[in-house]
Amino acid sequence: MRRVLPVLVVTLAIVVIWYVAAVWLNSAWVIDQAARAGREPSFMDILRGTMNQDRPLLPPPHQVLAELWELTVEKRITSKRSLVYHGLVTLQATMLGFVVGAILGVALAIGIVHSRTMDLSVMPWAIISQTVPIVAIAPMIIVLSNAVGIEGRTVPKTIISAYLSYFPVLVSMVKGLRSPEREQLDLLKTYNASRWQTFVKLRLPASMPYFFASMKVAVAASLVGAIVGELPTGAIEGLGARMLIGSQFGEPMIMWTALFAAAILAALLVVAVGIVQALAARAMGQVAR
Amino acid sequence: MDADGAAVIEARDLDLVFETADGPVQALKGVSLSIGRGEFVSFIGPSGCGKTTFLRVIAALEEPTGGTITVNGVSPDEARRARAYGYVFQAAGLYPWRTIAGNVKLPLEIMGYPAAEREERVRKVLELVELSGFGNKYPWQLSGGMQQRASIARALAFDADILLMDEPFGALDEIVRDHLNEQLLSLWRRTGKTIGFVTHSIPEAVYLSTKIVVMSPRPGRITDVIESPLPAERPLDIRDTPEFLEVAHRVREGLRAGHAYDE
Amino acid sequence: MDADGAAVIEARDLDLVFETADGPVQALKGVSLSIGRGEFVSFIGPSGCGKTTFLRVIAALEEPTGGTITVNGVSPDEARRARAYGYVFQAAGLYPWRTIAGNVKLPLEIMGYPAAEREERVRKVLELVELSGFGNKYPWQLSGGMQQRASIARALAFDADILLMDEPFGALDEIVRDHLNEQLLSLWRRTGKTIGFVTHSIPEAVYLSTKIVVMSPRPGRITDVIESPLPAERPLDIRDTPEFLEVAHRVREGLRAGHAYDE
Amino acid sequence: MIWILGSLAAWAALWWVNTRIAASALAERRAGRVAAPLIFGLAMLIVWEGLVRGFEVSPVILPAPTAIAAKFAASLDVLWIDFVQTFVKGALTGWVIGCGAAVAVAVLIDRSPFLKAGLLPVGNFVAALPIVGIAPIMVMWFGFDWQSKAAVVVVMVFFPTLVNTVAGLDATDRMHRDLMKTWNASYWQALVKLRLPAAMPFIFNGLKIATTLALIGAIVAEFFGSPIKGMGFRISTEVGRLGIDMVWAEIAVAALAGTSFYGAVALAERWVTFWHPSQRGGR
Amino acid sequence: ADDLTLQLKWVTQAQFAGYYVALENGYYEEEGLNVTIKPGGPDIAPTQVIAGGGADVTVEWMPAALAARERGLPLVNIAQPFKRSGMMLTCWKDSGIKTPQDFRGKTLGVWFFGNEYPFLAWMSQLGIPTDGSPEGVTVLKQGFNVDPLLQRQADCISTMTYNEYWQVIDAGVSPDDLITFKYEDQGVATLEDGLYVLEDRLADPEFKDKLVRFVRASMKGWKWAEENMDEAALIVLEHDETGAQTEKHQKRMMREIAKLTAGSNGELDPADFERTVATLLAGGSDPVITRHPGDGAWTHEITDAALK
Ligand SMILES: Nc1ncnc2c1ncn2[C@@H]1O[C@H](COP(=O)(O)OP(=O)(O)OP(=O)(O)O)[C@@H](O)[C@H]1O
Ligand SMILES: Nc1ncnc2c1ncn2[C@@H]1O[C@H](COP(=O)(O)OP(=O)(O)OP(=O)(O)O)[C@@H](O)[C@H]1O
Ligand SMILES: Cc1ncc(C[n+]2csc(CCO)c2C)c(N)n1
Ligand SMILES: [Mg+2]
Ligand SMILES: [Mg+2]
Repeated sequence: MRRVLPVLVVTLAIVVIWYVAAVWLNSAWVIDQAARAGREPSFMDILRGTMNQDRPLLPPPHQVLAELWELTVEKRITSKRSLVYHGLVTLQATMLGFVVGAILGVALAIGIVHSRTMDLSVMPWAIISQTVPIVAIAPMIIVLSNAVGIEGRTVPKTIISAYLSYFPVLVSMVKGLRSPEREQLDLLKTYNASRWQTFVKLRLPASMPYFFASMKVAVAASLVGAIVGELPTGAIEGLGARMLIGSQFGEPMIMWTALFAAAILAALLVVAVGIVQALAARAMGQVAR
Repeated sequence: MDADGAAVIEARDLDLVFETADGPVQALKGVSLSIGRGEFVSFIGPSGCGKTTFLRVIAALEEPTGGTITVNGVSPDEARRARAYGYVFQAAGLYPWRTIAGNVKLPLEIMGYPAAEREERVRKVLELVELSGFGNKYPWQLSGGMQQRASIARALAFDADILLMDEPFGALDEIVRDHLNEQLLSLWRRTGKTIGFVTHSIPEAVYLSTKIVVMSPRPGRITDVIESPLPAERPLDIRDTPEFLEVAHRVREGLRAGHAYDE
Repeated sequence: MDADGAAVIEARDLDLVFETADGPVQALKGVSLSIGRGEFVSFIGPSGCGKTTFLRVIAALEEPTGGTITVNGVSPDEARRARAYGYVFQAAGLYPWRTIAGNVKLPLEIMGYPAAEREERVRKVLELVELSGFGNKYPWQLSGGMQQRASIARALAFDADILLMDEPFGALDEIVRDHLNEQLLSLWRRTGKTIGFVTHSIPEAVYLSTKIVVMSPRPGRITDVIESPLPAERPLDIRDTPEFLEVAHRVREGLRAGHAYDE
Repeated sequence: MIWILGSLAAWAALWWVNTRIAASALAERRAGRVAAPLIFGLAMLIVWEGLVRGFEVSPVILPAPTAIAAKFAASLDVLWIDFVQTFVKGALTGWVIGCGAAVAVAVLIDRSPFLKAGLLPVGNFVAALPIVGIAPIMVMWFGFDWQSKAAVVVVMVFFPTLVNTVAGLDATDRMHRDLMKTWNASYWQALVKLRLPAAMPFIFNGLKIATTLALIGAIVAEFFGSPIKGMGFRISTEVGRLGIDMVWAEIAVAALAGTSFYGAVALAERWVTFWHPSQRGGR
Repeated sequence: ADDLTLQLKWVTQAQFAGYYVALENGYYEEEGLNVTIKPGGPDIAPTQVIAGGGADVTVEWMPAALAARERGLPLVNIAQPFKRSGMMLTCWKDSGIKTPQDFRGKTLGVWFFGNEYPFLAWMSQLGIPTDGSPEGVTVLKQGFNVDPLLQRQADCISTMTYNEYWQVIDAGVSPDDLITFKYEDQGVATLEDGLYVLEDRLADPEFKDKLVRFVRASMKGWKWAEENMDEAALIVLEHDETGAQTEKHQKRMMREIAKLTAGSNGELDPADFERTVATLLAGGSDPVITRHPGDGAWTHEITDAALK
């Protein structure tokens, strides 16, 4: 209860702000409509008119929730409109991309920490890789994987998702793996510990706070990657496709529900990482302060 | 005394300069010293005179900027790779994510001791430093002195030829300290290890050592090397004998001189 | 001796139990102690007996699980908020992103001393601990003993009523230690501060204190409280007088008893 | 075939040069630190050129670096206009606002355990809204010009910076905190003198990750509506026109700008967190 | 059966009804073809897909195809099911726009991604600069939907007669509030939705034979769709994997599309080709294509054989 109450209060506050914003943003349309019909809308008209528009600038919470409920609970999972189905499609790509990205990020960080050559030459290019707008090359990735003979959307989506998520892991892990104090390193030096041993026994455990902070960012980035990867693939399945379809066909509610489904998914993933982090911290003897 | 004469550590004309943002700091200057196999050498000197630095040079943790040093006839780094050193750092430096037993076990894991022997050694050595019940605790759950004892245990858990100890007993009370002094002496006699030992306690230095090295600061130099006339067998009450007091006096004079030089 | 009698710290029946993963640890049990204004109280006892814990309770860093304690008639936390404490921790605990001078200056900034006075105090107190040239160095550029002196300087830089020092001189050589002992005594006489002082050195405890508290471990209890018969004015060679040796003897016996109890 | 083998050989040779640089004293000096990545990049370009020529890849799929360079040189004026629009106005503004807000919010919610318990989970939720979903909405709200791009960037950089800052504010040493307590430092004093400095390595982590996100965000947001300038606009338009060489010229600008931006933040980090073991050269 | 892949220019909708009808009614099968239809989307450049070997035939607009040809991707028009252009600008009436000359000083939404060529050609014919100056127009790169108009971020936006225009209407705007400018009526119409292949592949007689059968079946599909509009719309809906299209919208779209395909038997009219080229060449300072692409850009070989 003590943990739920604050969340409830904050959520409530946000909902209130949201309603106010919805009325404010959506009212323009109501007024415009009325003006074209030659009427002067009353405040109540505006209020009513903003609560359930087909194409709202900002749909009020109840509208999003109702739609979400309909698309998740009331639809069969196998339905093309079921958000659970689309969510699972996206989740699969996210998890694949996240795993690949995390492994790649950690592996590169290990390389960079252990090899001066890698440090000097790879790091700048890892940065550059992130400045390449992924959406620009996503179509190329698909065209190329097509040309190479890879059918299906999973591989390109995984690539894009991993591409976005490896970087936060890399940056944090380089820092984390370098965070042991001199004395801690020297101790292992006197044991003539191998690089591998130094890594496993010291650098890795010392990097854990950085690791988990980056995992939370990376899992969110993976999701974004999966969604971006769903755009140029014919926009058929996945939450990204839903957003696009909603945007394309002028159906904001599809877009908003997909957006929310994605955010809920992201929040769940971040929470999951948080739980793993808490478990790991307990296993490593750190208590929550 | 117990030394068989062969030089294990041979330093000649060592210089070490640290480059810092506001100019160089000369931590060691023209340090020459020869330590024979099985010797127990204490280093004593004012704070900041370079004792830690010298120990670090021996253990290949610091590269001297001048002079030469050999350990077992090879470079310190080669000796390090042959796992010649056990090192007790001035700060306990326990890994916070490992229990006390886990910390003591660490070098054993690294050096590939079999699992059963590891447990046995950890048990024994924790008993030696009187931490038997605390194997499952984490470092921050121990008092300062207990942490330091854990770090001593960690260095004693495996069999290194050369034991380098940087103020290991600084945070211990007299009784435990006396006890550990005796334990260390008997371990040294039993194993014939070569020991380099930094301390600020003159009686401790005299009681333990076959050779006492007095250093003075800025730049860190050796001002006196005293060969102890005391016998190998040393009961605690040897500390009241005139020989003992005489050596202690000489050390104190050397120390005072260093300070005078400083100020 | 110098105490004017009014109790500054009044502990009654303090208990403190740490809950750890493998069961509770009783760090303090039934500790009652009264410390008068201007007293210099030393705590001595085997490693792990609860000295640090008791000091932390006084400074409101730890909440006792039983008993009562007042400082200046109020709760330790209120006293803390009135900035009654200067605390020297067992480990130096310098902030790595500040120079030595910056570290010493830190409490002054926090307590809002004017800038000019800050500089002056930093200069003076660094001189006191013999670190004059090192104000611009960073902590990792100093030796262990120098770091500890810096942390002492930090606690002395501002005017706290109550000075709590946890083995402040543990990593210092005899000469500096003697020097700082004298300095501390004169500061205490001059300012009338109340001082709580943890040490493992019996002579140091006897030399400095008006009252010596002997503790014994598991569970941490007070086994003896010795009022020193020595005069307020104490030259260094008071340490050779029979009164001094007698007190030292009594402390040593108390300590030994604690250990016997333990093993 | 010759092109392919030749390029791979060139790669091997340049990698060897880099290994030598890394091993030599040069690695500690600026010259080495600049040369090594350049050589690495050169090697990559040579391999790219070789492979494109060797496999005769169509220029509308992947142009050769030389072709891109030629296009780059010929389009400097357009590239500059796009750079100002997207990087300076969109990315930079958004980065400053987003990171500033994230640090501020981290500090704010950190002060109140109640807010922390309430806002952090909700913040995760809000800030994890995917960019492609937000971009159309921001265009809807803030119009077609750079303001909507900056808004997307704000949302994108917020979360990484927040997470890292919160982690950093928790990363203080027990003794350091206790010291502050004994001095009865006020909340703000402890924050400014202890927790923020201690958090800096973490915050800079977030800031560095945010630099690249900011650029991606500003560019991608332009795909969802923009005036007829900007890097994202140019990229999306030229892809449709098969002007792939221009697309890569823009990507090159993005890479240059992004790397300089990242480098600037990394320099600031070196300067601010010089005391952290990872910056003390004590590898 | 012979495999063949068709890349569409946009998502599954009645705009491509003919191909879906041919697939559903088995016309391709009758010709011994196994056709895969790949829907397009906002990020998919059909020209790039075909260049990468992801498709054999693509549906593309002629301006984009000719521009690609000039950039070294030799696309050839093999058939032209669309006779007329469906592109137009849709404006708010209350913005005061009555003739194209009134665009000056206004904000116009335009599709880019290779679809901007007809607009640029038109503006340069009108002599209206597109740089945002007071006597010129401010151009926005319009996204995938009609929001810029509804939110009044633009005075006019690009719409297709069969699609976006109706999205505006569906949003509750009365046709009376709008004024539209069809490219067709302005004399700047360019050919839309033709079938294109890579030139070098035409050297292969086997491939050519496949194309002949493909075009024949496709045109059969188109003609069926024109006659059975509601059924055709339902077939399209059947193939819409997104489930986002509505029956009402697709049926309406089919009716509008039928107006555009009417009058084409699939054969490209060289006069239409020349008109398109002329429009594009007139692009003023920034012409879409710089020189006449020559007659290699189209061929009647396939349609001749298919429509025999
Ligand atoms: N945070 C903690 N959690 C659990 N146990 C603790 C904690 N802190 C201290 N202890 C335990 O409390 C006891 C007393 O510790 P304390 O630090 O007070 O000893 P000390 O007298 O200062 O010893 P030393 O002279 O070695 O510093 C020890 O047994 C220690 O293990
Ligand atoms: N990493 C470093 N960078 C710069 N100067 C250093 C560094 N390490 C040590 N020094 C300087 O070298 C000198 C010797 O330091 P060292 O740690 O060897 O002293 P010490 O004899 O061990 O002193 P203590 O008894 O206080 O531990 C000191 O003046 C110190 O400031
Ligand atoms: C990003 C993007 N925007 C517009 C079009 C133009 N377009 C080509 S076909 C078609 C069908 C009409 O619904 C439309 C709108 C495009 N291809 N890509
Ligand atoms: Mg030292
Ligand atoms: Mg203690």
